[in-house]
Amino acid sequence: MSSTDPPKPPSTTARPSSKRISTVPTPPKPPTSIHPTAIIANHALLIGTHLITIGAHTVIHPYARIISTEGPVTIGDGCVIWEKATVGMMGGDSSSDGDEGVLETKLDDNVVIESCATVGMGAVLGDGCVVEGFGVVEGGATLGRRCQVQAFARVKAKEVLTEHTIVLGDGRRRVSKGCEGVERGREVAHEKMVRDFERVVPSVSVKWM
Amino acid sequence: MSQQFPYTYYSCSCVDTPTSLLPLSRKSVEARSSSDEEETTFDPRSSRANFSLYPLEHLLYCTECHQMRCSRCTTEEVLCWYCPSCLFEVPSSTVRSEGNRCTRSCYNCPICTSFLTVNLLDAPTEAQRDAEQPPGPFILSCSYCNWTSLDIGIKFDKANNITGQLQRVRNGGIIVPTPKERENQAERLLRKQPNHEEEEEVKSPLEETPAAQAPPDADDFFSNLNSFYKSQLADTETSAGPAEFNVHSPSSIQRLLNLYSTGKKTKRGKPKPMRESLTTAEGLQEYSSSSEEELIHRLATSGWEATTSPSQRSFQERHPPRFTSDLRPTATLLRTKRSKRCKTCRTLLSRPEPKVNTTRYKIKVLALNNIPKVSIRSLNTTPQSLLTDLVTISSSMQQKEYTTLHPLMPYQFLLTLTNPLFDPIKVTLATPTTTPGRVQTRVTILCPQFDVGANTDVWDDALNSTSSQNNPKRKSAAPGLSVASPPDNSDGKQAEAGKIWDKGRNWTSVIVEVVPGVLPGTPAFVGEGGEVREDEGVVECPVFVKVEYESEGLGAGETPERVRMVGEGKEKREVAFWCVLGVGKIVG
Amino acid sequence: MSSQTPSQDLRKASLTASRNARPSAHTIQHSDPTRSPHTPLSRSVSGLYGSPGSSFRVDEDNLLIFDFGSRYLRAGFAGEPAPRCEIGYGPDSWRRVGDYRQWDLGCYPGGKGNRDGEDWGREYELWRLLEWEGGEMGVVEDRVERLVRECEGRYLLLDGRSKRVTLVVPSGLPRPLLNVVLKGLFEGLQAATITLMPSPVMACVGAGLRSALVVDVGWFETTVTAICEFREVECRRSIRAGKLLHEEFSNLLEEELGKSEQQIKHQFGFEEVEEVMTRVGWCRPLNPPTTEEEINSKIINTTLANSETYTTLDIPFSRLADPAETALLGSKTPKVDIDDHDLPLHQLMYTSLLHLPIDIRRICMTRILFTGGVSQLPGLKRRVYQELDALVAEKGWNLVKNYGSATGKKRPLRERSANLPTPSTSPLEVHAVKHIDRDHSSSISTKDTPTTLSLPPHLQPQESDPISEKLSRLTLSQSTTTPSLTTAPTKPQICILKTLGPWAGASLLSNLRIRGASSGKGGGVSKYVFFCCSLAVYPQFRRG
Amino acid sequence: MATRPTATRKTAKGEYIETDSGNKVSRKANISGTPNITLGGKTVIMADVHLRGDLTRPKAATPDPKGAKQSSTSISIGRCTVVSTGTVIRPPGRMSRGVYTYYPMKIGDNVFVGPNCVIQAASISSHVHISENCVLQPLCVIKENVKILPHTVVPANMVVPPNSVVGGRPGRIVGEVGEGYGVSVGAVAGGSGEGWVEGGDLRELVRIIK
Repeated sequence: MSSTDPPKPPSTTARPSSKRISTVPTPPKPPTSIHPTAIIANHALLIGTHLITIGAHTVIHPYARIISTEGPVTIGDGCVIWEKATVGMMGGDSSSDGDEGVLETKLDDNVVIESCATVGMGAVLGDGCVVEGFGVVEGGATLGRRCQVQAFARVKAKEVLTEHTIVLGDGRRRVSKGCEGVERGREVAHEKMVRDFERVVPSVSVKWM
Repeated sequence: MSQQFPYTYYSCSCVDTPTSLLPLSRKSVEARSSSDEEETTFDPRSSRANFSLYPLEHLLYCTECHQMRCSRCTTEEVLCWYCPSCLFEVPSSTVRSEGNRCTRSCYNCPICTSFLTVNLLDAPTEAQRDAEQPPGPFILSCSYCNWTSLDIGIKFDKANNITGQLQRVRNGGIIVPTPKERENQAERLLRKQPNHEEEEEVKSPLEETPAAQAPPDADDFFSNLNSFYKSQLADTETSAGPAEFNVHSPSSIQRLLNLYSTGKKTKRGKPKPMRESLTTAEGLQEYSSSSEEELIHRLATSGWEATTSPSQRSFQERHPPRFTSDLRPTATLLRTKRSKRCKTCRTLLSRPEPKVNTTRYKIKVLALNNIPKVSIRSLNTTPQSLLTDLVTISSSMQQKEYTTLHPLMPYQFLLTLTNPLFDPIKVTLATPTTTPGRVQTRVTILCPQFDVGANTDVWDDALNSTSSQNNPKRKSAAPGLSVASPPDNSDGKQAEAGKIWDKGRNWTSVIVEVVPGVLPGTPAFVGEGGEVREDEGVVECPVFVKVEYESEGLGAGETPERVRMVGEGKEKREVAFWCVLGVGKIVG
Repeated sequence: MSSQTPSQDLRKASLTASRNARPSAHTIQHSDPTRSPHTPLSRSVSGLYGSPGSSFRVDEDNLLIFDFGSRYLRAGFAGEPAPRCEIGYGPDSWRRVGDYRQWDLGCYPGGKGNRDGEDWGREYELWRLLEWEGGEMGVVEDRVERLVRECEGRYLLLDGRSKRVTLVVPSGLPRPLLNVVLKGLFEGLQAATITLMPSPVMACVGAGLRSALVVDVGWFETTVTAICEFREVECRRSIRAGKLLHEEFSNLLEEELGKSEQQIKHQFGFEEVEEVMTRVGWCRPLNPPTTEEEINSKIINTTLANSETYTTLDIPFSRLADPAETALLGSKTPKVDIDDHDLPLHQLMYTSLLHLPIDIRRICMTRILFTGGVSQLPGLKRRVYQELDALVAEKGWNLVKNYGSATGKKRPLRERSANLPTPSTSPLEVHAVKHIDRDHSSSISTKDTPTTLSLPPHLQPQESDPISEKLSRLTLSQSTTTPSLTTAPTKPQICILKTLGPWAGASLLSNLRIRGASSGKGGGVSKYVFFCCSLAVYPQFRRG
Repeated sequence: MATRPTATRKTAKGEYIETDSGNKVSRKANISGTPNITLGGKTVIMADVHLRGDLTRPKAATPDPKGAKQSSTSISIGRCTVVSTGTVIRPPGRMSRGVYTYYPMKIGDNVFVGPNCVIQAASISSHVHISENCVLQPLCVIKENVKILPHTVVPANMVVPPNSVVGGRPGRIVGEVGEGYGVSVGAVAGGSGEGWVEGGDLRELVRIIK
């Protein structure tokens, strides 16, 4: 179809895989430090060898995948990682891995990774970033605070976006002036949503500790 | 991929009836190959073909002319106007004056064209939240690209009637007079000085009007000019002020004649010609290089990001701006529901119900129900494989039997004609041995002549559709499910010339053999987004379909029994059309 | 009489066109003679879009204005300041119904393009001039038909009332093309009448003038038309226009891409080039002051937006002014290489002014109008103005370019030539020269001053223009508003005025019901009303 | 009548579990909050489809009558609707009156949802065809007879009127479906193997899914 298709997590391409993941988590548990208030839903998947840090009130939804095989993954407070999203996706761009040995994938506070979005390993997302569905942040990219990667948009490896940058679907960038009123409203909504997950999403975080 | 293979396009018959004012050149004659002269083949690549080819569901059928009708050979009448986003119906009286746009709070983002929502500027406090009418200020904001009306310095005090409020403010929050006020003001100015001797008066009213604060824009000049011309027409009127100026007095018409017919008359034989406009109040604007200088300066300092893209400019309502700070939110364009008539005989072909929310039609005569449906698919696809193509994403694997045709290798496709009519039809297919164009694909229809059974009436279908799989009739009812599946292919069923492949109650399928031609040049240029080249990789076979059947004058809608009973008094009908089968893409 | 030929020709066309017009049109036709002079008194509402005109538009008809450019179609209602839609002829207008490929991923705007190829930007043009000989007429026909339908269905949303169309056409539009357009309007829109208006004259009206020198910097060519009393006196063309500029810009981008350290493989599409051109293209003044140095040093980083290859390209701002230099002003090409068909804008204007009769020249000098998309290029007007000034200062209005060996006897020659009937030197340009001396002493060579002094007194303007006299007399009183016209009638000066453009001009006119002026012409269902454009339209009917 | 995929009689070991009302739910579908999901019957939920029925509006929400009635259901899907593989269907949420609320999503009859879509629409009416890889952002509303082209992003809060074709990123109305949209020839399976057409009656499609 086209090269802009985000690399799909195997669970979407091959049917059985997701089943297997859900029942027998064969891959070894990675070392984790998970905040007690964090929610890791059932069927959420953490794999890799490096440390995975998950902050307070962060929610990992079912079938979301956090991969730390090539480097540690740090997720701040109040982040939301929706189903079928992938954080710490390997490969993607050759330049992103190899040259400097261990690169850390870092999500700051209140980052939202929507369904089917992918964050490459070694990417750094600032406070309040949003990656919409099928959005791709390739490895090693750096996003300032409140950046937004729209659906099907792609941030190339090693790219650096200043804060409030929005990557539109057609690839264009736009730096929004950022209206604090709207943003505050968004923050409030985000916070409420995160809190609300305690009601609806049962956590199995103990399983990973 | 632009289209899903395989696809069928129908060439509307309206290309056969040239209504052109000018003699057609050879080339276009080639393109508009008519159904009567079979020797000229339809060329799907010809530049005109794109304008006469339609998917079947876009075609209507005129039961009077017994022709399919496309959007070109139908006339449309608007039944109702409505806003696509708030789905409000707009009365026809106000449609035009409101600029064919929604006057409620439906606005689109000037940056990304997505839908704008009205938000509170500040997040509401606990107290405000429960209040029914939260206090402003409000802004328009785009959820997709985060554009807000603050970017152009506009806030609203009320959450409703955004249009009214927008009308009053220019970007940056400058209050401007409405066009009406502008007009009145301009007229007042001109009325002040019927003959233009004392000009100093003109300035004074300009000051007091709010427009003075804002630099006049094109609209101001237009209205000034307009009222100037009006006043001129009035002045030519003997001793009639602009107040009681009437166009339909013969003398004024006479004057107009003198003014705008050949200049000789203008020179003599009337008091004075309409003079030129002199002042800004009369719409005269002279160029000042300073404006351009500061424009260039702004361009250099603010840079690329501050300028508008062509698409953004074209999306604006009027006066496309150069800088993003001058963009305006765009009111949503209205849409219409239209009824369609045959252009030649004025028969009503489709008439939707005028209500916005219903999708029902009062009248709808589809080509779908009156001409046989021509469908093609690769012989080695089964419904299951079609299904997996449909419902699973493995983009590389998807539709591989269509998208990876190798040059000079024979492929077999199953061409099926389904008969929507209630009379059996006799079909004759014709196709050029090689497709026109640079890529010469050989096409052979193994059985070009065959019959297709009549469509039975609704009750049979109902029975069929509810019947379970092991119903013996199913084999014929839905061949795709059983017949063409690999087991049947394997049990020695070979495609042979002159024989149909399979037939059911109202459908017959034959084999089409396609030998894709060789692509010119390097294989590289197939995938390369260019339209022409892309289409060159696509194999499209033009097929001429001639359908003959006997039916009553009443046309379709007769059960077969009836037709048989009547026996005589049946009339012979013939429908013929070109269609284009997109069977796949050649790989270099 | 010349104006007969077009009307008859068109009537023939109209009859053929009207054959398949709907019956209701006939009824309109019958009621027409009675209706056209007088008007019912119902006033249509004037709302947000109702401009002042809408209170004047009192009949029940849809008064539509169509302006077919070679790149854009402008359409809207009479009496409105701007067209309702300005549709560009992108590749989308070539597609089949139900072909939505442009909306899928991996389809980039104008992604195709071998720029050296003949078809560079082919699909963005409605027609190639002189193409109507090449037999591609059918395609143009189809596209026009589709365009009209699209703009009616998306923007105009017309109701059942009868439609009267005013069609703004360039004077030189070949007749086959005109026929196609008329057919498209008659059949696609079921128009009752179509009025033809020549675009330069409309530009004049749009500026509130009766005479002007209209410079239309379009896509294919730049036309300079001298209008006097709403009639085209003279028209000259040059291929230095948008297309050339576009090519220059694509060359520029290619070079810059090659320079950029980041090695990007990128094929510039037509739309990308166009975007750069329209966004950041500009034109530098004749002799740039030092203040602009800091501007020139600025870097503009343009975005090559493809969802596949998103890259930014850094171009110094000064570079972005070069294409205009080469394409429009021809400052890079030596004078000897400049041919008659590719005169730089200022020279084109100069020559057409030069060849005008004195009186008309004098009128036109003070009323220069710029229209056409490329004239929006920032700084172009200023530059052309300066160049023209310089030219006049240097050459004066002498038809003789070079006296060759007779240079020594230049003055006597001049004086003698002044006595000749042919307009060689007149006080006009002399005073113009003086005037220029006043403010542009930098750009003027002083060798002309003696000639100005030695002007024989008997060379006073034979015929003085009442209008310019009147208007200058009037404007003397309020010199603040229009300083350009404050010069006494004997001292005209090159002066650029703004116009609202041909479309708005036509909108003004037909809104004021001047459309009905000579509705006697042309029979049949459809009438063509010529608005004093006999001269304008006449040539195109000689062809084909 | 709405039945829940849990109340199923085990058929022969196939990929799909067929309910009494003819719903076919893949064993490999990932469904959470099953009690809050209703399927209209003859509806197909394919493998690897994510139904987030667990995202319900808070019980403590302001007890307006409609809310009280609806509050148990979070996703309701009509008859003969096909949800293809890898699609995520999640009720949209937003702030209302200071509480973060999930709005129950309603999907009509004969809706085809292509593979790998992310659906957060407020409501999707009947006879809608959603092609592959579409993103329907929160609280958009899709009316009848709409076709959504592949890789379309329908922006939040957008209302798509009936009979329109939507495409682009962000999505906009790019055309109208033909009058014949959703009309299948002679109402019986033609030779092409699918007796169904886009936006039409999906019974044929549902039948051949096994």
